[in-house]
Amino acid sequence: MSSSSLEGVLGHLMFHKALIDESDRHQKLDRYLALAQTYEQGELVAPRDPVDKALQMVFDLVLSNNYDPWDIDLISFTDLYLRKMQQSEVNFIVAGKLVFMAWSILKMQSEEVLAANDEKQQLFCSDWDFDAIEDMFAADDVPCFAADVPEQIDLCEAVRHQSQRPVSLVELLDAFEEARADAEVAEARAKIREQMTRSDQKYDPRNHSEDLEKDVEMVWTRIMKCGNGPIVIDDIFCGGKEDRVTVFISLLFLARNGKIALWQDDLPYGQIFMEIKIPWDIGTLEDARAAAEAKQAPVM
Amino acid sequence: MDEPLRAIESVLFASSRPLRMAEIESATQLSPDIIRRAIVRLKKQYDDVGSSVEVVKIGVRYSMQLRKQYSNYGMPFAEVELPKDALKTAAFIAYNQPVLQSELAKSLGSEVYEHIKILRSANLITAKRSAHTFLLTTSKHFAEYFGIASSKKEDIKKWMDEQTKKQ
Amino acid sequence: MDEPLRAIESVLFASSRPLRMAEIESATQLSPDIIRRAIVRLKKQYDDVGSSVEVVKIGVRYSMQLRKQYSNYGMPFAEVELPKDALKTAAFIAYNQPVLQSELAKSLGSEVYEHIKILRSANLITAKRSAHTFLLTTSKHFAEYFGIASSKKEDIKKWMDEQTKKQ
Repeated sequence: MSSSSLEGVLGHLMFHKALIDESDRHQKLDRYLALAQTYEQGELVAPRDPVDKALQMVFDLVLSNNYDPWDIDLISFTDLYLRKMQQSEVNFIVAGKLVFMAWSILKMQSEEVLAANDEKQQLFCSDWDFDAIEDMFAADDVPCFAADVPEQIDLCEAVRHQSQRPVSLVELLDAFEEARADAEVAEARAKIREQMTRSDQKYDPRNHSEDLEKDVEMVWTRIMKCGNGPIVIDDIFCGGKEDRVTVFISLLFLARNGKIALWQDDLPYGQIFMEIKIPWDIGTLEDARAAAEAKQAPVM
Repeated sequence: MDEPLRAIESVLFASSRPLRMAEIESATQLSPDIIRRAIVRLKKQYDDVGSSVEVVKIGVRYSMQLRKQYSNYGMPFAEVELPKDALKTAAFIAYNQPVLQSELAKSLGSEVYEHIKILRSANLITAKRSAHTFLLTTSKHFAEYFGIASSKKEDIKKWMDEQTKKQ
Repeated sequence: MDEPLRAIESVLFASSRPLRMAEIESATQLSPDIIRRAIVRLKKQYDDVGSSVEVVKIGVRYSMQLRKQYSNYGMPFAEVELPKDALKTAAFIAYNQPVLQSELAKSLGSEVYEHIKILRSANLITAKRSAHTFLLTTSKHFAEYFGIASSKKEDIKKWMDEQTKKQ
């Protein structure tokens, strides 16, 4: 990967950033820039976010194949991208959306360059500025070609005869092999679709959210019983595998809502701890109540 | 220079399929009468020099093609007259016949409708109405076309199995 | 009957692309020397009758194609893949090559990016990276596709000038 291709990509992103005013697009482009800059800083850590991961793959391909960011050959790019995607564990839906997103971002240039030429504005000036962008906005009166071009230069294809022949045996058999393979794929797809329809029927999102609410409530009650300070999550489990899964998912939910903190000191198999984050007095802790009652009770 | 003759030669040379009079008319802007007479002269010219190319009338269509004794030379450079995808569909029908058109579309995708149209016009399959769809089988011409000794469906299937094993 | 000449005529007639000597050799089982001499005679034969078809050498390949002044007649039946706009861009590149992609876009508008993609995938132009853009030239295939005898850029320009004058 050459540094000039990285510069090209960064410059390209900056160029688009300079052109837009919607805040939503701004955020997107900032995200792309941040990702692209990790290449410059050499901090290549595989992102956890599936979208970032897929994005990183795009940049990887663009940079390692020296694509011109102004002119991505989408046919070869998509082909490479899909091949790479199959090798990595990338969410297919995200990746599919991303191919589309990358396409629309990178294809914008034609309209925008046109519009920019009409307006003749000095669009931006930054460290990322480079020749190609300057060229794009060069004044119209600068002659582009020294060459003189006759008005009606016209090319027309050579016309040749194309004989036709019947299909040969081998061709028929090859076709049959391919048809059989296609039908097998279609059959497998139909089966999966059927299975998904069946599981969709079982799945009722309302039941699911009601279940989750109940689970979280139950786990919260268990947490409350454990009192203040760090708690080993083993203390919250009481039952078999299913209970552990229910508890763990509820803990993730509570952590996401900011009610508890979850951490693990020794990766990857160490003990997981948690701690209640909300002010202590909100909780109705049975142990605390019990302690208070114990205080009030006459000393035997 | 015989302009009508050259215009017609150009049109017939460029086309890979035989052309109807109306097509030649619209491409050359000549009258049918002039076209007919020019074609006779064109044919004679190719015959007289003993060319491997001949000008022929096939049914109501006109064509420039290789004479039978030279057609083998041209084979390696000729293009297959059926699109590859349509051929795939033909093979599938041959192996699984009789096949319902609707079932075929479920197995191979909706593009089979286009293929069926091509295969029917090439006379390679026959379609019989069956409820809301068609029941597809190979035609007699299918066996002739591929040089299969029998046109019975069991024989075609057997033959395909044998050939696949041979490959 | 001049068998070698007829065999070569068959092969050139059947093929929609110019053929290398080795291809003609393998299809006709004739020696290069015999082929070369027969092609000269074949060419003369077509020229002598004033046919709209000509036998030409394009670079190292041989082809039978319509003479330029007749290609208009044949065009509607020929299988040509390029949109007219892309052809214009191709003509511009061919005439001014080597051309920077960014300059081309400035001269002809941003739709050239689409044309360049089409022309590259048809293997008609080559693009070499040059700073932040590409330097575009015609490929060897370009001359074959348009039936130009040489693939040198000066010869292509000269040929284009001649064609423009003829119009």
